[in-house]
Amino acid sequence: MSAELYQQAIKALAQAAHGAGRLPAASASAKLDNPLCGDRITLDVAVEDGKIIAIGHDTRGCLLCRAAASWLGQAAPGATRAQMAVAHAELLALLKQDALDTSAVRESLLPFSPVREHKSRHGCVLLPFQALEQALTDPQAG
Amino acid sequence: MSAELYQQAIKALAQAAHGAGRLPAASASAKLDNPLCGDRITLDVAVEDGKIIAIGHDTRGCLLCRAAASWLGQAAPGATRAQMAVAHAELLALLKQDALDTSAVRESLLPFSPVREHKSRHGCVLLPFQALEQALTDPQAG
Amino acid sequence: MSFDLQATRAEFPLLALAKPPLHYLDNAATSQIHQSALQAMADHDMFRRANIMRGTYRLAEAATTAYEEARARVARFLNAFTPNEVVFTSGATSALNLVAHSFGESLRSGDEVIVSLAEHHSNLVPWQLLRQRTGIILKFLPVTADGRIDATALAGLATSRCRLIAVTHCSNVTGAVTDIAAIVAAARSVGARVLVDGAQQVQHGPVDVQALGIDFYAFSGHKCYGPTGIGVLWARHALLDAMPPFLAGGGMVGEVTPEGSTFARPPQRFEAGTPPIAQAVGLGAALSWLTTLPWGDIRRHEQRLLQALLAGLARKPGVRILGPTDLEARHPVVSFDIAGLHPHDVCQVLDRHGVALRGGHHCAQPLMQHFGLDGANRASIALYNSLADIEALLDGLDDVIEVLR
Amino acid sequence: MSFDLQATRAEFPLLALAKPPLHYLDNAATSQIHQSALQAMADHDMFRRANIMRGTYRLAEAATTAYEEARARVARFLNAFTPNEVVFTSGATSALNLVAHSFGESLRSGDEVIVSLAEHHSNLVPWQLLRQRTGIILKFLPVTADGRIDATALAGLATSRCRLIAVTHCSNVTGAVTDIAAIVAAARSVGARVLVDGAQQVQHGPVDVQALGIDFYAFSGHKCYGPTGIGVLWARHALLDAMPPFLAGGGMVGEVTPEGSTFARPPQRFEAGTPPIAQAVGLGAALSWLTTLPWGDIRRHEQRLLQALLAGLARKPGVRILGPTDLEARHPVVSFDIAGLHPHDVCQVLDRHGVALRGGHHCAQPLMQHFGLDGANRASIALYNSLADIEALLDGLDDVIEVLR
Ligand SMILES: Cc1ncc(COP(=O)(O)O)c(C=O)c1O
Ligand SMILES: Cc1ncc(COP(=O)(O)O)c(C=O)c1O
Repeated sequence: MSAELYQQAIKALAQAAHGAGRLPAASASAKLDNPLCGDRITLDVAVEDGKIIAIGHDTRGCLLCRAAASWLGQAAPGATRAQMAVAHAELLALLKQDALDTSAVRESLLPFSPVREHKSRHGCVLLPFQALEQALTDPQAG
Repeated sequence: MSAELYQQAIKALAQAAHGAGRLPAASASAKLDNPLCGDRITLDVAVEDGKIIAIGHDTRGCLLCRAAASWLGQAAPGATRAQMAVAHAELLALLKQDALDTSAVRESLLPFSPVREHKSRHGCVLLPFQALEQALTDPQAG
Repeated sequence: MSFDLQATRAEFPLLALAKPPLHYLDNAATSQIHQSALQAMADHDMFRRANIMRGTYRLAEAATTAYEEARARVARFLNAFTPNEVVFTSGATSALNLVAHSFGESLRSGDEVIVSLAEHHSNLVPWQLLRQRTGIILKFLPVTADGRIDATALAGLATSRCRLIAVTHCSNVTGAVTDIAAIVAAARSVGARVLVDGAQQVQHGPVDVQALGIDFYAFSGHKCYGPTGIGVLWARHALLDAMPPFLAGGGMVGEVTPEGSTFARPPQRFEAGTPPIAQAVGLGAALSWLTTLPWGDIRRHEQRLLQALLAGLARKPGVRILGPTDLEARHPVVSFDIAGLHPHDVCQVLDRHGVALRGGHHCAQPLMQHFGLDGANRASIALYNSLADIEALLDGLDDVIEVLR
Repeated sequence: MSFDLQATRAEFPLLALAKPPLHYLDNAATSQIHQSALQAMADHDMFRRANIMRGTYRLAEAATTAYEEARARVARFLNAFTPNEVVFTSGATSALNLVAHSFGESLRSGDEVIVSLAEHHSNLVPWQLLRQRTGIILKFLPVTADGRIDATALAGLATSRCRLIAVTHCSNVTGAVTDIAAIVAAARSVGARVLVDGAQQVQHGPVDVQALGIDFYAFSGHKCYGPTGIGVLWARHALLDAMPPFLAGGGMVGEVTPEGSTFARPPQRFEAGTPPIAQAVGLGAALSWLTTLPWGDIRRHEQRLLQALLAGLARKPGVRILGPTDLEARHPVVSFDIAGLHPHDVCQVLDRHGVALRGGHHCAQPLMQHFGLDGANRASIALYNSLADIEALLDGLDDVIEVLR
């Protein structure tokens, strides 16, 4: 079970660290931490005409958290807010739905599915998505 | 067991209420309550040449507490401090010694011996004795 | 499902094991514990014991899940909006102190808090201490001759400076149930919050905090067939979220540096340190059991016993019942005085008959003063009591009078 | 009597029942519960459950006696002057908050409290909140490079305005045992009081508060083989007697009127409301059991495991041990970092090997900052651990490095 948790796809995502580093020209930022485990992310986003054009993040967290941030760094640029909200919903479904149903979840998120079984780690994966959502809806000064 | 607790001698003592009522010419007073059960006593004592010449008390308490106050009302006048300290020690021995040994306890206190078995009531019987001790050693303004 | 008294009694180990049989009528002080709570605690300690929240190994996850499931069970019992409104405390008293400190910190000198004259000391003395700390004005809602909280008096009492009205849901002396709707209406008209002390209510069935329309609710596990060492503060989440922390320590912080700390959101903000984990799990089990019971039947059963008790007491010479003598808006808690007999002596003699009754001021001295007494005898009935318990008490009282007079 | 590891393990239901076997090395977070505590609590709830202090019936007397006997057992475990110095709380955190509020109330703006940089948040954040309330000056006792509290620094730190020095007895991160004698000497020279947080000490044997010469001692039941939901504050009686109440409610008052209240003497003054009765009884049983153990043998056993752990870790690539790496003045708590691997990932993979380890900041963020880390892995050993547990951890770490790199 845990072996799958740290499957190659996740390790590669974390390693790649897409979007790592702060964004100098951010239109919005959010800083979020998980007080229960100490993971912390500062996420910047640049939005133009309702579209995310760039994303940057400074992530201090576990492999799962870094993989999730990296996923965003790859997927968010070019996407609309609505599209990212849907991605967040897919991830939530993947982790929290009573029964695992991957039919509605995009393939690139599936490597996160073993996290389902580890409730204490859900927060790690969700934190970057929550930070993006907060930056888009309730931005703080970067 | 409880039947003995309320034997005739105790009921008679409480009924008699020796020394009931405040003492106008008190040389010392003490007010004590048992916060655990709400019993309250205000005890006045008049001392001359190291001898208790009179005692008065206002006792709001259970039958056992009133019997003990009444016992003091009867026994204290004419006694010295030391004599009353000994009586207090006898009562403590009667209630708290590991094994019941009445050989060192004056007969008039023996009706209190069934209280031994009822820890929650020890305070009721001891309260008047503690008030007398306090009045004699650490008197408050009456 | 209908209520099976004998089967239910058998689910309470102490009642089932007591020899000679015990007529336990001190349920307002503490109820006996239901086997589901005992079992849940033992199971937790034997199979899932670990500290919660921060562990990633399976045992710690299982412990965290059990603790949060207990929170969800409390939320269901209270019909809370969300489990995040449920703060575990060590008891009703600590829940009430939490509000007096955390909510109390927002009050200023001259602000008013109203409590009733029928409050348990646990919902009175914390406000007196707050008065000392901050200079609030503490006002007292009077009670009627039979000890009911007189909500109509709020009209003249609550001003625009009133910030909180804190009343008991059910009196631990008289069993009278407070007219919460009237309190809430008066509070809303001046913009005050409403705190309800549910310590004596929860053993008589699930509560609906949303329907009550209140802001804070507090109770203890040990009075509703659950363990000692656990209690609950429920509050609207927005209120909790605006409140500063009270106790501080592990588990309730965000970032900590020597210079200062940030705090977690509720409920964690108010659960400093390792919480009573096994006890929360035990309470969750007791409340889940309570939630499934046929409360219509149980209320009828409790009322039948209450009626027998009130009628029997009324026939005894020198007995004065404190509080309402009818069956309206009340629970089966009955305090009474026997002319000339001190409650401790009365209860002592009743013990010989296997009847467990409490005598004293019941931590409600202002209400006792209202009745002109230092203390009283109190019989308090739980769902597992039977007519035999009532009869043993009434028979015992005849002996009491004989022995003590 | 000599120490029989297998027999002792069998007295811990969770260890005995776990399938597959559990290598439980998170004892600094919570220890497993000894069967004597479980049994004592179940017995209490099944045979002696009643509220304490005010009941005159036999069941209530038995409950009160059991509760006070538990207090006496704690007093013996701590070598207190009298049981009246023992206050039951809901845990170490609430004990520490009690001092910060009640003793803290006597402090004035400009008075100093000194804590160390190695404190658990529970002995830090309450003082930060006191600083907010009253304007005390909070000073920090530095730690040496390997994380030991540097008592020598007190010479330059403690002034005549210093009122309290509050330090941990044993670090929950490094296992380092504080030189309490040096702290006490420095405190006495400026007239300050000494509070010792014993949360990580008590699982390693009885404590002698008289020999330590301190003023306050705090610990939790769940870390010394007892139940959750219970803790202890010990303090010199004269100090307690001079302190105002903290939590208010039933059981801690004398006379209560609407105008104001008087308070009972310690320990009752600090035990508002119904205390964790069954949990106190459970703690008493656990401490009585601890008191009888052959501590010389157990210390040798713990040191043997510690030595094996330290040596094994030192051989792993990229592993950095935080805190002392020798066996002097320390308990078997070892935190370590593995270069490039996050503790949560490490502990997650170890769980597959049946090894329960904790990763994170361990509620000691300032100490983590000192080490330049956000978090670390921590292995903490209790008397029931075996060499097999240490080997499982060391083997597991090889897999960790393989899986995560
Ligand atoms: C009405 C009421 N409020 C509060 C309390 C305090 O509950 P606890 O002692 O469990 O904290 C009680 C219990 O005696 C009570 O009856
Ligand atoms: C050194 C130290 N102090 C205090 C505490 C707080 O103990 P509790 O969470 O049981 O209140 C802990 C436990 O984590 C600790 O390790």
